[in-house]
Amino acid sequence: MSSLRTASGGRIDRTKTLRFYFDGRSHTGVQGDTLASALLANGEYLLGRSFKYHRPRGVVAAGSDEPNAIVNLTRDAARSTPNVRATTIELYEGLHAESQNRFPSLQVDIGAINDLLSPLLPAGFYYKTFKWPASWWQRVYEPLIRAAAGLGRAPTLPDPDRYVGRWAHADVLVVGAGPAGLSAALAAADAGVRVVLADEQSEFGGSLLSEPTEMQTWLAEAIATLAANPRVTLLPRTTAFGYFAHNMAGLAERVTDHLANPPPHLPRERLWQIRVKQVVLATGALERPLVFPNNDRPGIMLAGAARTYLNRYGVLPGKRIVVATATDSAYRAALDLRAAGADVAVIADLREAPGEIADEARAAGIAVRTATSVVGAGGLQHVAWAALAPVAGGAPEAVPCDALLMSGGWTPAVHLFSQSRGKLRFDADASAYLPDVSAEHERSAGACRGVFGLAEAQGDGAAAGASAASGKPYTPSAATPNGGGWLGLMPNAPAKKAFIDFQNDVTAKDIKLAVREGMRSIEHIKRYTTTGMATDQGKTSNMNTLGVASGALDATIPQIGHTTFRMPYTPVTFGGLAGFSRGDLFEPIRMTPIHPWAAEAGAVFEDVGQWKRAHYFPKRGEDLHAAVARECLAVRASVGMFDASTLGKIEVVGPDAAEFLNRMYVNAWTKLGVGRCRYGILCREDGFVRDDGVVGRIAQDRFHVTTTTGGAAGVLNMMEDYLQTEWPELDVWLTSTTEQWAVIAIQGPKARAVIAPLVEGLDISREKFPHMAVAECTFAGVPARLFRVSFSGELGFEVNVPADYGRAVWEAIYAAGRPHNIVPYGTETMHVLRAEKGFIIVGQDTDGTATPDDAGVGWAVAKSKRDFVGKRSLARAAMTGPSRKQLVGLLTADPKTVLEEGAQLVDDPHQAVPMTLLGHVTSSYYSATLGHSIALAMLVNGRARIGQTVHVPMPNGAIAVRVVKPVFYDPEGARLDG
Amino acid sequence: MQNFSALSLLRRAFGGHESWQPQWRTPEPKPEYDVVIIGAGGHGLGTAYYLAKEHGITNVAVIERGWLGGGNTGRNTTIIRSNYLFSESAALYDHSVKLWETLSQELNYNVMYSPRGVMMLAHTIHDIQVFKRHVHANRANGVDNEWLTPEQAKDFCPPLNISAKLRYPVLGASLQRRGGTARHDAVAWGFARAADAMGVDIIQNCPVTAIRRSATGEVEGVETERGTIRAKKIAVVAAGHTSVVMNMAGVRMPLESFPLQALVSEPVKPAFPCVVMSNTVHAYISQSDKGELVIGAGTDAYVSYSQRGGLHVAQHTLDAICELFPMFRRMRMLRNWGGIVDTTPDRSPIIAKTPVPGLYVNCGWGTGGFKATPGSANIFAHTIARDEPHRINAPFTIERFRDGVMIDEAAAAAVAH
Amino acid sequence: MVETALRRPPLAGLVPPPGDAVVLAPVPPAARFILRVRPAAQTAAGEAFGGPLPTIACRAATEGARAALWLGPDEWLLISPDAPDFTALAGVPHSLVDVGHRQAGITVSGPRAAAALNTGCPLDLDEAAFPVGMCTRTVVAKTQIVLWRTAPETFHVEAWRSFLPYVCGYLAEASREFSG
Amino acid sequence: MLLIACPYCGERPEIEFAYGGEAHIARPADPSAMSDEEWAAFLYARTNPKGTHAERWRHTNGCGRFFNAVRDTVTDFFVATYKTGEPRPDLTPRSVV
Ligand SMILES: Cc1cc2nc3c(=O)[nH]c(=O)nc-3n(C[C@H](O)[C@H](O)[C@H](O)COP(=O)(O)OP(=O)(O)OC[C@H]3O[C@@H](n4cnc5c(N)ncnc54)[C@H](O)[C@@H]3O)c2cc1C
Ligand SMILES: NC(=O)c1ccc[n+]([C@@H]2O[C@H](COP(=O)([O-])OP(=O)(O)OC[C@H]3O[C@@H](n4cnc5c(N)ncnc54)[C@H](O)[C@@H]3O)[C@@H](O)[C@H]2O)c1
Ligand SMILES: Cc1cc2nc3c(=O)[nH]c(=O)nc-3n(C[C@H](O)[C@H](O)[C@H](O)COP(=O)(O)O)c2cc1C
Ligand SMILES: [Zn+2]
Repeated sequence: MSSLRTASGGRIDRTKTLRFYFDGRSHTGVQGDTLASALLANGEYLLGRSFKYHRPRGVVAAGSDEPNAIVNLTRDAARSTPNVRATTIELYEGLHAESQNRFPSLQVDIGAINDLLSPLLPAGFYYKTFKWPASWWQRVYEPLIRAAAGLGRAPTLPDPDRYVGRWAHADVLVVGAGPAGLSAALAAADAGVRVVLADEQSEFGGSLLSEPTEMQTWLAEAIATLAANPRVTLLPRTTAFGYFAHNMAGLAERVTDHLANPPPHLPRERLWQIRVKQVVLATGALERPLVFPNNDRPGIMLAGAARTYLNRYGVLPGKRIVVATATDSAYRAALDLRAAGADVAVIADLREAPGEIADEARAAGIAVRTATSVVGAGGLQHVAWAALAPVAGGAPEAVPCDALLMSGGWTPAVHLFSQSRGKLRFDADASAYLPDVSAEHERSAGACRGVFGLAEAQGDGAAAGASAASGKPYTPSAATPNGGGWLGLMPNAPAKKAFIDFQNDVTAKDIKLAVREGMRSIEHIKRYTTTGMATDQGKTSNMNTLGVASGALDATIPQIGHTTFRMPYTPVTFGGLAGFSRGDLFEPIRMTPIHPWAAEAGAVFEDVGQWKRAHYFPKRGEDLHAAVARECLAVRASVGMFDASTLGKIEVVGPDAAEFLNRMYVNAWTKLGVGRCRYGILCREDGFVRDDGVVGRIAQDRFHVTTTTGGAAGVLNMMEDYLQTEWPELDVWLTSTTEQWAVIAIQGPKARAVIAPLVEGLDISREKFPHMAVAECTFAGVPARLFRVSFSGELGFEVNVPADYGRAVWEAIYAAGRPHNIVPYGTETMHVLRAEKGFIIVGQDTDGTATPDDAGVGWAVAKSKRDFVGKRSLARAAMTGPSRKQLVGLLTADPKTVLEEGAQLVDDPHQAVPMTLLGHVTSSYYSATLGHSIALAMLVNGRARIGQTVHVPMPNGAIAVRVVKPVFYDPEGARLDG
Repeated sequence: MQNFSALSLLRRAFGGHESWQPQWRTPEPKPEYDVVIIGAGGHGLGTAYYLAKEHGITNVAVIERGWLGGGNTGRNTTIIRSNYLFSESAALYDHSVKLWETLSQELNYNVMYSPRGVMMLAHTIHDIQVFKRHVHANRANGVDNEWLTPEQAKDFCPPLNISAKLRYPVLGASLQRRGGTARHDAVAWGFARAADAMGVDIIQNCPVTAIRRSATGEVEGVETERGTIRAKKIAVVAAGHTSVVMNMAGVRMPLESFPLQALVSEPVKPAFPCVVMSNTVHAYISQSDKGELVIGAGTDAYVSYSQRGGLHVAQHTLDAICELFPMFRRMRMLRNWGGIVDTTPDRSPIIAKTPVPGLYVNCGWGTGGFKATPGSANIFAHTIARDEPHRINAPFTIERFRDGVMIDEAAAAAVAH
Repeated sequence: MVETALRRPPLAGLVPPPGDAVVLAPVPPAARFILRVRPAAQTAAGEAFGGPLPTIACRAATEGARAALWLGPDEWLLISPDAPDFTALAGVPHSLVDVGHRQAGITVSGPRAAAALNTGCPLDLDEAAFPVGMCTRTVVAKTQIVLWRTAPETFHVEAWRSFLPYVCGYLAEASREFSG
Repeated sequence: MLLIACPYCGERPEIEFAYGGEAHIARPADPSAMSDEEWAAFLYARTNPKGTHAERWRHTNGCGRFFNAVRDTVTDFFVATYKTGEPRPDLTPRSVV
């Protein structure tokens, strides 16, 4: 294929050739090319296939508005990215790209049969068909539709690249570095404020980059001035993709995608979240295609894009060119191409009386036909002719060409403005929606608000930038729309195969069909036809949709309105949004001070909230059950030790501490003596159990409160809530001490013997330090708070030591316990031991629908208290009575049968489905101590059913279980004293 | 009603598709209806459909402030399942799933109900306990739900990362094979078309601004931006706006409305076979027939009617998606949006008569009412027509909050959607 | 001292990132307390501590090796080489809680320290917005920290002990891009 | 992400805060004296307005204080923030910019 590269000019470096591959074929381009410009330079027109009809497609645009030239970009097996616009891919040495949505090849694609079947596939055809036979939808039709749909292929290997985040603040954020944005940034920087300037392109300059030569000095100087200012941050290759509440913008910076060999320390992308005082939007305008049959043939492109390819990349869009336009700006492209030696056959201008620029064109020897409409195009995989017809009527004439440039006018890029919830107003002169009423501290400048001239855009930008820096209210000058432009189907052109949304294959005919079928809202039209829903989100199509809909609905565009602009402006990488949140940094991994010891001892850990807790300590060859059986037996027979450091702890201090706890907990605290502790239950205001834990009174005005591991943060927040907002008069303060203390439980008949040698300054004898005592002492040489508590039913202590000593104290206890064969045990054994005793685990045996009485801890409720959190709710009728589920124990006939946790309870296992469910198994274990299985359950009217039999329906038959009291071991509590 | 079929499509193709009729009319409101339904979401339209179809009440108006289906119905991630824990909920949602199975045929509109299976991941021992409790309760209630090992889960969903090195490794999953997705818009449109064909007036762009009550308290009609419309029965099905509408009748609701976000990726060829939900890491995902990954994010923290939320909420979800499906890190978010979800204190819906005679309400679906659309509409129509609840919605009253008879799936399981 | 021999501070395993654009280092051990007291007794509390309690929001005050960081209108983090003697406050309602093992600190310093912190911390760390002497609780990504600027290019970061590996890991990862 | 002005610390991003629900719903002094209806109203009935909303926030990752705010639930713009215990300011939402 012939080269379309010009001999000179452009912003490319012709001395640096780059080899790259498209669909496996090798090509060369030069530094500064995009993939699209390099392919065009090589005469490659056919770059992709459309979504539905698999029509051949080439480049339409030169920037991020490109709907057609969508490729897969592959660096290596794990770095494969689908659906990338060839127009935004900066070429690098060795780049590999592949076309998508075609089989077996881009040139010969059997999916193109859909194009022939298109009469059967109008908008919404799938809602009308594929209903019979019903079973075929899932088995036949849907798989076929799915295989046909989609564009690229999702990557299949984990992405090894890194993505970073960055929070930033500035006085002024300028989005878009065209003449308006640069002028705004210069003016704001002049005022000395902090400025961030971002542009999605590789180079600053915006539309100036597409100009031949004039203004390049101004551009270079502007960039140099900004770069020299330390208060200015310049972000090229950075898309402002989202405008969020309260002047926060989301920006996606592509850091290394343009490099052949990215340095390892650099991330692939950086996500900026910038909060600013003022935003200046200078996002320019997007050119609109013309809508006529076969307007999607490769070789048909936007006039402005052609100008960019010529002036920026030194590439001719073709050798014989037809220009079809409704505006002046396309003449610039024609003139530049003509000057570069291309044959511009004709300019077909829809308008009757174009401006002076038409004379300029004629003077340059270009034929100009006014009041002329483009009504069709020919050629199969490449445009071969354009059909031009007088607007007044008459036969179309086919004008041969190998490039057809079109311009339907310019659509201001109001995306971010509208995302910010600014209100748009339709301007008939500009045939466009323009920013009207701002919602945020923001102003638009330049082409994105309809100010199109170069000088005007600069002036507008400068004024907006200066006012943004001052923060003062700003009234922009009146926009001066340049006039011209056309929306919708070209006059005299048929609607069939006249594409509006190129990527999703939506034609003018589809829009009309949707309206005919009663879709009158533009939102319905969008959803029924899928116009504007492709990866370009309607950048080139939304206004033409409105144009066609306006005719079909016989309504003006402002009457129709517009669809909602949503983030992102262009698609944003998932990884970029996730940032560091992966692997070990996905979330904090919380570990206790004793964790390293447990890990060295071979413990298996479980996740409890963000904590890692030792689940069990297997010895060689042991599974969970064997290890737990051994650990349980050891505790019951001698002694075990358990890391309880994750328990939540709150230091409640102040003269009103007891009063505060009285109000919070169901229990009474006033009479709890110093040096004593008590098991407390905390309800929510709706009366259901929220948390539990032991509370120790360290001093008259100081309590050591413990909570469940998972409940720690929530309980503290709840307490702060009541304290700060309901009872601010109480003199009491809460401080989290969860992590101040390492907590080690020593449980078993030998517990006292083990720790006695380690305790100084405290008599821990049975008499002096009874069950539910607490005291400060020295333990293994360090200051400690020692609790005499038992969650196992055995003689037990829990020692709290400052966390840095946790491991040393653990080791000291372990050493002291060796003569008694002390075992370290994990959460599973802890659970079995407490279940043998019928102690509940909040969150396992209760689930947010249980009252204290349901959970069998009604005894803790201080009936005499006038009030506590949840008390009033417990007085509601439904909170008591025989319909409540209550905690019970269950025993199976076969001692080896361990019920499944979560299994359901019924009276009659043979009843019809749906069964009447009476409750469920909350905890279930094999008890090595007892030699049989045990279970706890919540059962309707359970306490009254003790002694009865209920059934557990299982897939292979029901299991009969006897309802018993929920205490299986040592019901008298004789073992508490060792 | 014009028949929709491959044949009718073929026939009309020859006429260039010029002869299709509107799928629903654009009528002027009449001065009076037997029933006025406020809100043309799936639930409201479905209620009108079943009123006409099953109860012969066709003098019905569905009044919509915007465009029909533009509320949460048009912005949800379309997960359908019925493996709820409590018998009351299971009965409600399974009634719905059964209706989904034949809805395309019933409405002569392909709603693309696709029972591809909904898999919920367990990441902790607590999750396992909770999910197994669901599996057992569901089985006893005749609702399919099964337990999978991590390997079985991966077989069912090959992109799933079941590495033990995950921050929260996948320890298993529960799977409801009858669960899946449907095309959200088609549901609204199919009900609208079928209801319209039986005479129901769907009046769009017509916000209800007041509810008129007689001196004795019962409802008399509504004020709208297009005039007064009389009716002896008024049904409020306004999702996020229910509090606002009920206030017009002087009823304060136990509801709060939060933004709930969702997002889609760019479309790709089939890469994800089912629906996966994970509550522990906060993510849910499926792939639409068009090829986008459809991803649900969490609710933003605060009451809002803005239909948008913070970026951090979407980020949090994508963290989790990328952990569970690390190959999707290079995929890109195409569009993000928000809905307004009305949540009750126990996260279960209210489908009930109200203290005001003639006023009915169906709300509180929060983050998970799309799946219930046909079922809820069906029993709500019953409630309106008979002026008494259907057996299935009898427990879903407003009074349950006064009495403390909650149906708290969330408290029991921390599962939604 | 036996105590020090037994102590295992949470930052023992901190691996500093390469380069000197961002330097992470543990701060020397010190005693730490959370003091809660109503306004009326703040002056007295400051005197007892041996350094004034800052009453301006989000400011730290130092007196020799003692530092008092304002965390809330009635809450200060006291960092000092030894335990303060609060006996003078007897009878005055207050709460003094030892948190010396609950949390620990690192310094994040160097020319790109602020940028590295801003990888996960959403606050404006420009010196004009967050001057030397400013302190506050805030977040680094998914966890809470106390952030205190002690010099133009030095931040003191405190976190609860089990969160420190995450905070340090996060900041080390953040520092990577400045190491090239 | 909202920008919230803590009455103690100044403007901070939303991730430092926890939302606390509707404001000015004081816990009754004597719950036991209330009827089931009144108690249910305290527990569950919420204004949930489309418009200005008085609500609670806690500066969890900051000074730790609960405080109140008035925010427009349509635009999400704050009208005011004020300390717990202070009366709800009588304000209408600011007109844009
Ligand atoms: C992001 C997101 C994801 C979700 N994901 C799922 C999911 O995966 N699975 C699932 O089952 N559910 C999901 N849901 C929930 C589900 O969308 C809703 O529960 C369900 O669609 C509600 O339907 P509806 O008809 O009640 O409400 P809507 O569709 O919201 O309809 C209510 C209608 O009332 C109208 N209205 C309001 N006020 C007035 C007035 N004054 N006058 C007239 N009309 C009025 C509204 O404009 C609206 O059209 C999700 C929701 C969201 C937002
Ligand atoms: N009809 C016409 O004659 C016509 C039409 C269009 C443009 N122009 C010319 O365009 C110029 C207008 O200048 P301008 O500065 O307003 O626009 P511009 O097009 O020169 O610059 C806009 C810049 O914003 C960037 N951008 C857009 N959205 C972005 C986002 N979300 N994130 C990051 N970057 C983004 C673009 O990449 C571009 O560089 C004038 O010189 C005018 O002559 C003329
Ligand atoms: C299941 C589902 C799939 C969607 N797929 C797409 C899509 O492919 N492209 C697109 O632009 N939007 C898609 N959307 C989003 C809609 O465009 C739109 O954002 C959403 O309905 C909310 O409406 P709003 O953004 O106009 O407020 C999808 C929405 C849903 C609920
Ligand atoms: Zn604060």
